[in-house]
Amino acid sequence: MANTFYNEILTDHNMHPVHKHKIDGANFTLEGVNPSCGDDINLNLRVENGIVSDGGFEGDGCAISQASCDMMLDIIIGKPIKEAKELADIFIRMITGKVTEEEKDRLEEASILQDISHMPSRTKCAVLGWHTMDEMLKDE
Amino acid sequence: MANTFYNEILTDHNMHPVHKHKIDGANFTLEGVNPSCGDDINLNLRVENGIVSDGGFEGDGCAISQASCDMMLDIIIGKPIKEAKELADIFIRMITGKVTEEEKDRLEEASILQDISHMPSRTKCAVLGWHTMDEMLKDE
Amino acid sequence: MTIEDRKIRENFPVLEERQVTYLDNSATTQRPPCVIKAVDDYYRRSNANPMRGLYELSIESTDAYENARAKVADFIGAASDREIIFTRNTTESLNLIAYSYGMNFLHEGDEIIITIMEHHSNMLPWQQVAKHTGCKLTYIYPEKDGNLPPERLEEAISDKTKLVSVTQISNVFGRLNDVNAFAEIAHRNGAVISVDGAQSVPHIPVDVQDLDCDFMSFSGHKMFAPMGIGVLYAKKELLEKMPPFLYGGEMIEYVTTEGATYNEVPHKFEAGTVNVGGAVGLSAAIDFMRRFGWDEIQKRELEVTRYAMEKMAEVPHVNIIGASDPEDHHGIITFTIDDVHPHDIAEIFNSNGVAVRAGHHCAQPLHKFLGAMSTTRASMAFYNDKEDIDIFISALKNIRSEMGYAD
Amino acid sequence: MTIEDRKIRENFPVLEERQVTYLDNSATTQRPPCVIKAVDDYYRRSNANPMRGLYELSIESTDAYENARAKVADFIGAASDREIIFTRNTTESLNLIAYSYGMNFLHEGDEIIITIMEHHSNMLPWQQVAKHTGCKLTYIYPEKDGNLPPERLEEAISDKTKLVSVTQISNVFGRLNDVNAFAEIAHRNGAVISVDGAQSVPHIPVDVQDLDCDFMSFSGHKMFAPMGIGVLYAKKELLEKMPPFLYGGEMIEYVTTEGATYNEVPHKFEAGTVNVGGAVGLSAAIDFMRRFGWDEIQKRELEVTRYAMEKMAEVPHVNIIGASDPEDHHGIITFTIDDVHPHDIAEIFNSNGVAVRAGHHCAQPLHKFLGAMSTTRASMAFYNDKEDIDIFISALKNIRSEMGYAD
Ligand SMILES: Cc1ncc(COP(=O)(O)O)c(C=O)c1O
Ligand SMILES: Cc1ncc(COP(=O)(O)O)c(C=O)c1O
Repeated sequence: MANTFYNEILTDHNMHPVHKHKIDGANFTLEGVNPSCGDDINLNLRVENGIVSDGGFEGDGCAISQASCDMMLDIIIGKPIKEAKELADIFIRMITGKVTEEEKDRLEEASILQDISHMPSRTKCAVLGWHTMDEMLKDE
Repeated sequence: MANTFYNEILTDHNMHPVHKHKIDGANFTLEGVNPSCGDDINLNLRVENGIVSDGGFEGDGCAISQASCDMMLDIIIGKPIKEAKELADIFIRMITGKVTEEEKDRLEEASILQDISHMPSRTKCAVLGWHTMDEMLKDE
Repeated sequence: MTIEDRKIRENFPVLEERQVTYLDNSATTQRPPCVIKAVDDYYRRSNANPMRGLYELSIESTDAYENARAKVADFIGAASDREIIFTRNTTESLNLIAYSYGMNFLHEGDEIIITIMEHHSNMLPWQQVAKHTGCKLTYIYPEKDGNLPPERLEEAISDKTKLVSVTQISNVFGRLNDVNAFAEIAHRNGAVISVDGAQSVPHIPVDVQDLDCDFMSFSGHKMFAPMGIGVLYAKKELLEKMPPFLYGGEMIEYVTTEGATYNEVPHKFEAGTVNVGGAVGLSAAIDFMRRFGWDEIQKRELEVTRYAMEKMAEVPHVNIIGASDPEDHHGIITFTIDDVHPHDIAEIFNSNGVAVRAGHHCAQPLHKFLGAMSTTRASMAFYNDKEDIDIFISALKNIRSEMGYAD
Repeated sequence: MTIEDRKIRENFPVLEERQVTYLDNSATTQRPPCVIKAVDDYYRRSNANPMRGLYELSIESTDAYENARAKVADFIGAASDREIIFTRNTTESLNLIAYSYGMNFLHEGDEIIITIMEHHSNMLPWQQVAKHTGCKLTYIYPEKDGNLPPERLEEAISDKTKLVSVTQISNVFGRLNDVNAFAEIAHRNGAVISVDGAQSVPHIPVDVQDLDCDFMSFSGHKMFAPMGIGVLYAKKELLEKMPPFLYGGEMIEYVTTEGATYNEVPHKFEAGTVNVGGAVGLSAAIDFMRRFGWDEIQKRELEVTRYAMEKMAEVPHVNIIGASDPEDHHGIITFTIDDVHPHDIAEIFNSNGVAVRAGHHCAQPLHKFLGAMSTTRASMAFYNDKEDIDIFISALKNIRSEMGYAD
């Protein structure tokens, strides 16, 4: 078999997402879609005192969109809004442009998605959750 | 110089058409046009007792359309309608299909236009006068 | 058939050099060298603007173009080559019908009937006609396996129905619709019928007079010809009463500052400089297909399709959309794999050198009807062979495990 | 410039093998081998349906297509490649503007201004818009030598004027219109301006931002690219508010049985399978032109044009249409010969191996204005040389005597 980027971390997040569920007291909600792929997620966050205290998502999509969103929630829950937005910026740059090694390290597990930057047809899937998060917090 | 089919007979009919004028007592009149070329003639005939007793044309067009019309009038003036129509049929077949040598002889001078059958873009010019005559006499 | 044709695969550099297992033929086929060469030769030897040219190259170009038209007419059994209009692709052909016929001959109170299995290109133009003229757009539905009994049309049609538009072979099911029966019902009720032949003309013998359809649209690029050339067939009496669609160039007779009179059909519908190179390519593609003949083409396609479906049936969690009989697929196998998104499926196929398509295949309403957001499609041309299918199947077998599933 | 390019003529088999003196370049140019080869290579190596493909060939095809778009954007100085729509030819580009912009944003009481020198492709679509929307179509007139002072527009324009459409170089006069000035006047009066670049983009550097035009249309086949590919440039804010023109294929976002939402520009305007091969050819043609550079191209064209005009002036009974300065011709010399019909002229040129065009050149109203039913046109590309002109002149000199005239 050829080598694909569907490694264990990615498939695990896809098959057993930790954050794919409703959450209590969400005060931020946004739907993110990639019309050309059919990826469609509903992202919910609960923000308290400027901190993302909880988050969850629902919806459908390819493994990349689902796993990426799940990984994102892993990292941003517990972080201040400002930091979450920085991380989104780093992630989106990792996929569509350039990042430094230090920046990449801040993405923790999500950094394994860097390979997708070489796959123009899948970059939208990878950034869907991050874009949605960035968009919903843009006035905060 | 390359050889062209613009021989003396043709150019003579073009430069000095015998029948390019108004006629008296015309009882058949029809305009014939080739929109794609800009050929445009007005054909007038005087028919008496089933005989084409006089004919003339006016208008503009390339040498082929003008000379062909002039030659046509040369032959059909003085002939019965039936024969004029037969000649039109022969001429049109000479240009766009097949004729026998005997048929061709009946066209007299006009038979020099046979070469035009090899020039798809000019066949319409050659048959314009003949088509117009055929059309105007079709119910006779 | 020449020896070269037997070694057909060797003639497709894309398939050989690139080592790709190309199973996206319903989207576009590869071009054989004889087609590429015909276009080259035209450009190297006879290229000029056709129509009205009074010099040899232009006359040759006109001949090349008009001969291609005659060949297409013969290929689909049209009564006259005057009934063949060259367009860019099926989509443009269908839009031409919608703009020129639909917008002008349909009115409030009239009805258009199409099927839910139509490609967007045979759906959106009718939605536009409905929107702009106020006529009603009605959909008829097949069974879940793609079977669309003519009774569905019989039930839906009325004397209000003025146009029926249906695909002959759906690009998702691959199943043949009984266009003869649809045409008979449409005509009996006073409606015209337009047939989307994008997936049929490349795969089965089509005779428009036999089908008695009023319009037939298809694309060159799905039948070995270059991109950028398509066909609209329409009965002459319809073409004659329809107004032009695009305006300009050689489609006129006289023009004044006030208006214009139009050239005869088919030129009335071919505005601007025509695509002679494309038409020459389509003509060569028809020659290519004829060298094999329909028996051979259909036999080969059926064989690989049958083989693929048999092998796929042995792979757990794979679900084929449409009929179970390979004869009802015409080389198109659309499928899902439990719990794996089609985009991931296509991605894994790609890393195994297999080109398949994933998504809604420009048939979103059909996918909604089938209850699937998207699907994966493998589609064959007659140059595909069992070896292609073996590679496809071996990749297919591993997809769920690649995605982390135990079985 | 490579050595091959220096021997440019040897690269055009049509010109060499056929021994034709090709002077119908305004109708369509010949294609250099590098363009033919680029298209071949695409079909042999990267061919697939672009857009949405999740496999390598499709991604390569998408890249090839989008790179061509970026190259075109750069070539005409567009602010973004999103402002470039691939069409079939100039005629389709102009019809797209008329259907999508004209039919939807113009209304009764509004006014369109065009010039009498427009090609039918930039006249008939506006006649249609006027007819269907009830707006008024006004013509402005040049002097007899083709000079169109911007004051003509200034006099005609009012706050009712919503659209001005003008050719940058007329295909009969060959003279450059001052589009900058027209654009300034149009915008100052609240109108948009559409420019027909069919004869300008192949012959002079065009910068759409510099011109500040809202639309620019041109054809690949008049600039060494294959037939079947054309371009519409439009400012992004216009494209965004314009509804689609053709419907179907990848131009959508979501489709339901009720309607659809559309993809972003430029895809919204590119319905059905796109012509990647054609776009690749156009991209190669731009590379070809750039290898020479505008200085070289314009110098060569001006030289042969000047030489031809000087020689023609020595032949009695020959009348050149338009300006007396070769700089105002851009390779286009339209003329008449006293008492000889243009079709006979072209015929005699043809029998001498010279390809020129005769007729109304799709500009009947202009011919009426000039008082000529038809004219003959010799038009140069930068591969034409003085030897071509010598052959042309020697044939020209004999035409009247061939037709039986004494001088
Ligand atoms: C000024 C002008 N506009 C428009 C056109 C139409 O171009 P096309 O036939 O490529 O659509 C032409 C070419 O014939 C032209 O010269
Ligand atoms: C059934 C059907 N109709 C229409 C089309 C549109 O064809 P094109 O993209 O060549 O216009 C396709 C191909 O995608 C198709 O499969």
